[in-house]
Amino acid sequence: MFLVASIALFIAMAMGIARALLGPNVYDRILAMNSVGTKVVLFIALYGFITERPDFVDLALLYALLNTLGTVAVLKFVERAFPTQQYMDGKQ
Amino acid sequence: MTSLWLNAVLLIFLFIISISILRTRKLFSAIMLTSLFSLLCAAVFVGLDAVDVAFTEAAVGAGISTVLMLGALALIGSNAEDRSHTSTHRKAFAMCVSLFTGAVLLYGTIDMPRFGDHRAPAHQHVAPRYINTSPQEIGLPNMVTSVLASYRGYDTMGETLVVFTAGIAVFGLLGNVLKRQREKDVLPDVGEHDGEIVLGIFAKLMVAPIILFALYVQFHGDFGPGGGFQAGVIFAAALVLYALVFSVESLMLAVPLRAIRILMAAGITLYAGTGITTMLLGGQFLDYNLLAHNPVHGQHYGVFIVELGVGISVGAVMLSLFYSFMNYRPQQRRPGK
Amino acid sequence: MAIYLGLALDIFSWLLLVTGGGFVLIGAIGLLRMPDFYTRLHAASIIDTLGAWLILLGLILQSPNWMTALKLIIVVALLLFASPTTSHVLAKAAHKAGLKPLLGKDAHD
Amino acid sequence: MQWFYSHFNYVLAVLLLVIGLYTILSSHNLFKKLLGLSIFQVSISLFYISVGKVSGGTAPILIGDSTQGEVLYSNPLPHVLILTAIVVGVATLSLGLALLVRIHNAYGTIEEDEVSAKDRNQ
Amino acid sequence: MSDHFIDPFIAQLPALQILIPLLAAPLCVILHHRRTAWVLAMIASYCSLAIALLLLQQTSDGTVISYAMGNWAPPWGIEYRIDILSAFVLVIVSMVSSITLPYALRSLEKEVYDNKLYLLYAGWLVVLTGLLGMTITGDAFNVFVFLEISSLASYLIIALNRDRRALTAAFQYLLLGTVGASFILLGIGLLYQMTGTLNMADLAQRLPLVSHASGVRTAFAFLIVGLGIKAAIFPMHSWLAGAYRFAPSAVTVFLAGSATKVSIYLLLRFIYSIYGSELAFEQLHLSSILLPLALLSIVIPSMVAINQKSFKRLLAFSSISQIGYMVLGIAINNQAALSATILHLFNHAIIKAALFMSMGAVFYQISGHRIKSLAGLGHLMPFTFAAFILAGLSLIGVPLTAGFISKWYLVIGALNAGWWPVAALILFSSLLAVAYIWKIVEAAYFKPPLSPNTTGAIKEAPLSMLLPLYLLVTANIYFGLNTQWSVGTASKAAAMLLGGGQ
Repeated sequence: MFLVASIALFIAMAMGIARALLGPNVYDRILAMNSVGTKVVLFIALYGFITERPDFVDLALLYALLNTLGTVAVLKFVERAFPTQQYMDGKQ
Repeated sequence: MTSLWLNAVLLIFLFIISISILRTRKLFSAIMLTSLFSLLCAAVFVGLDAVDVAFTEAAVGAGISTVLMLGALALIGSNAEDRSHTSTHRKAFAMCVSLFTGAVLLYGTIDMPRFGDHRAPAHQHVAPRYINTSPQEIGLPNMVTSVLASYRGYDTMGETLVVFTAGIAVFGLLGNVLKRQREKDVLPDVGEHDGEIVLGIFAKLMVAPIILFALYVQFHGDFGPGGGFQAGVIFAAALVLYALVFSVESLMLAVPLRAIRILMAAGITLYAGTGITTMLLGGQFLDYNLLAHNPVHGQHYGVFIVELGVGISVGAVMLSLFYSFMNYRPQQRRPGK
Repeated sequence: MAIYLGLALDIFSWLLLVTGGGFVLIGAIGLLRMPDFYTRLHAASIIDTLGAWLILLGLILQSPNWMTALKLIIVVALLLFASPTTSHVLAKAAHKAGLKPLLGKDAHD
Repeated sequence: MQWFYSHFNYVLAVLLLVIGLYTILSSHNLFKKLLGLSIFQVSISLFYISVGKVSGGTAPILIGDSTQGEVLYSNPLPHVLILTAIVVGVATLSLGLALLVRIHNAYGTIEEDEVSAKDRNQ
Repeated sequence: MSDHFIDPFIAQLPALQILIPLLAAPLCVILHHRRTAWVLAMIASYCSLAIALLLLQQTSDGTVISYAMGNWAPPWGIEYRIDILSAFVLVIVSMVSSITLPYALRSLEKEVYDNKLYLLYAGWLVVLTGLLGMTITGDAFNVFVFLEISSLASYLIIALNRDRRALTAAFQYLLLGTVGASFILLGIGLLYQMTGTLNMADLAQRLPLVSHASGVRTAFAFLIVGLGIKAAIFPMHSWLAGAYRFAPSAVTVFLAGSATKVSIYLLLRFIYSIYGSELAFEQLHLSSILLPLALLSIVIPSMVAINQKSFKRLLAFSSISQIGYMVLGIAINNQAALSATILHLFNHAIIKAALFMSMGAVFYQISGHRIKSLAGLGHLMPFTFAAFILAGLSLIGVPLTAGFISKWYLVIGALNAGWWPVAALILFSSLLAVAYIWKIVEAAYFKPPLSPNTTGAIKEAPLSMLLPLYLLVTANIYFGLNTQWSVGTASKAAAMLLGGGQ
């Protein structure tokens, strides 16, 4: 059952990565990155249960924290760096 | 078996992302992808039972490296692109060299024991002692911590020295932050900016729990995944979050650069000092057995102090890196040299 | 009695895991297929977060000890705070930078 | 084919190594070179960690107070080595970024060929 | 003092060798004062030199000192393993640092911003720690750690020069150096995979059992290439010219005298002590790879050196060609040639340090490194250029100088192996050395000064720079006349390596 959820997560991850690669603007990439990050958090929590070592949830906690921090850092950067209309970085 | 399949899928993700890092021109996007790359890489490490490594890779790759790369990108122009028009000549050369290297390495893996084989020589000779007797000898459940801080504690001292070197190097390269701070005597504008209320409250809420978590990682590293390095990074990350949302200056009031410089050196000194203490007690360098009457207790104390030293150094260096990148102001370009 | 309770707990948590996985999947499809950034943000933030909660809830019911359950609860709480904050800030940053949502006729293309 | 399945991790590590090395060698952009260097180093980490994996094993943290020999643990030594290597990697990256910023400040560009052109004209 | 005190102290010497410079570095940063930092660096460096000499004295009768870190017996813990070869290299490294530091005081004050000097000395100490650590250790992975320590710190001390080109030079060095170190890491990983150990002595015992495995061969290739990059062997040398040219003069002296030497030492270690000469030369045909590399390394950089416009770059290329001699000694692989390699580690350190020092003294006065601007300086800075000529003679290999001795052994080794064309090539390359040394001498003595009013201000270099320079020049002549110590040590070390002994 854990496995079913993991497979769902993996497919979701693949879609998130696709979005990160496609863009087309920086916000999409940030969103995709954040979303894949959440899925990695879930996967790690699940993986602990799959391998019967659920005490590694610490790791998921750390990921969740850093994922948030990373997103905030990126947003702060974007806010300062691309004030207007410069966010396009791919083919629309 | 299923975990191996999951692992293989993650590896293929990694491969795809690395190709697109190579092909992306916009540096900002490349950095995003690199961050994603480390995050997934950490997931791979979890799948390969390397929880401590995954911990570090997450803290380093998704945390500190991303912040530093963005900081550097902000200084060289956020819209910077990879404008290189590599000649086919050079591409061919690069392709030959890298493919040749890959081929040589692949040749080297031919005779390797199959992946995960427990009879592989790597698992037969030195490692069994770490697995079988370290819980008795060191008294810690986390074998990685035992090996890291005791059996190969000297390597870890080297690692701390590497971090320290990076700290002083960036300090030295990115200008004289210290002087400017004194000159400007800045008063921080701590008030929430327009519309930053949500983020501001979030940051204020989060900083203390993250620091708490850092302490947990520092002191629980003997039992679960974690340790000094990871704790130092997380500690720094909490403060970096605060500085990002509010201002670097307000953080610099709380943790001045002078303190950072001294802490950076203090951590490595604490590590080496532990070793010197054991030498003065008549033993070898870093022989923690002598720190208490009971050798196992001695090991406990030793690992504890040493990890603390690593934590202090790493936290201070990470903050100093952050300060250096945030405070660097390009100097006037002088003609010629 | 205890056996039945355990079984019920198991079934319930599996149910949570599967629905959670389903929601995550739907969110991801939305992230990939929606036409513009703001709609994608909807898909990714709201549905995803629900999916994440369900999965974590399912795991909490399966935890062998209190410590693990507590840590999982902290993760849930963290997501509770972090995910709306990031989506809010992301949307605001995009809006401030002048990224326009697709409206009217374009949206139906 | 059997070999490929049983060495899949190594093959992927080699592929990542090739991509990283290719990025370092082919790109003129110094930032891109650093990113290539990161990939290159990660591939080596992956290689080491794959060496340490024992199938059916679990993370090398003692489970409860179980007696020895019952549980199969993965090899902790490569993990320790790679912890050090990752730290070295981030130290190198930060130093490289600092140099990059200074180069940009001094030359106004981070394209290798433009930098050397400016040096030659000097 | 009683033995009660002395004996434990002697037993702790190996650890102190590393610890003193290691602890002095953070102390420099805490104290944050440039003169204090210099004093600390001096103290630490001379202490290391004293310890290294004591260790050499202990090992000169063939004893091997083993020091187990944390009292964990090898191969579980990390071990220091000091034999006559490593002690010799320890002496070389700490000696170069100790002689250069007094010279560095004035030179660096001119070339580096004042407020960065304390960081430079801290970096210098870290480089010293790293180089000593690589030499002293008996653990393969530990080599990588200390290699990275010394490399990171050397990127820093190179980039601290005011010249902006130092930045790009440091960046190139960083890229190549990291790739090289990563190759070494991969090689060590492959060795670990095949044997399950990281301890060098243990590896040496276990490798022959798996010598047929492809992983062992691949590991060898990666180790040789990685160390080749670090040692700047010919096709992998591109970082060296920039790094030596744009580093602050004193840093160039230090690095030229020590960093590449340690890489060559590691090459010797990995080839002879870990793989063993039988496996390396008979099964893996090392000679047929190293010989062409060495010959190209000797000839091509020498020719490139002749065409240089910058005297620092000229000397850098000369360094690459000298490294070729050391590799050639390994390729020939007999007692005389290997002694020549080990001897040349020492001799080249004192030769190149003296040459770079004299040119650094010139740079101190004229603030430029174009050969053209040397015109007429021979008369204005007579002592500096006299020293340059003497050291240059030693580089060429004129009899009665140190350089002659190593070349003599190398030629004997080549002839013993029956490779007389190689011997002829060594003689030919000496002519090339004459040509590029002459280029500087000609500019300094035979050209009129560029313009009288600019040269009027140029004086002889300060005494604190001349004294270390003359110390090295004297050493060049002394070790050309009295070869008992240097040749004795080198040939003992060579015999030990060829004997397959650890």
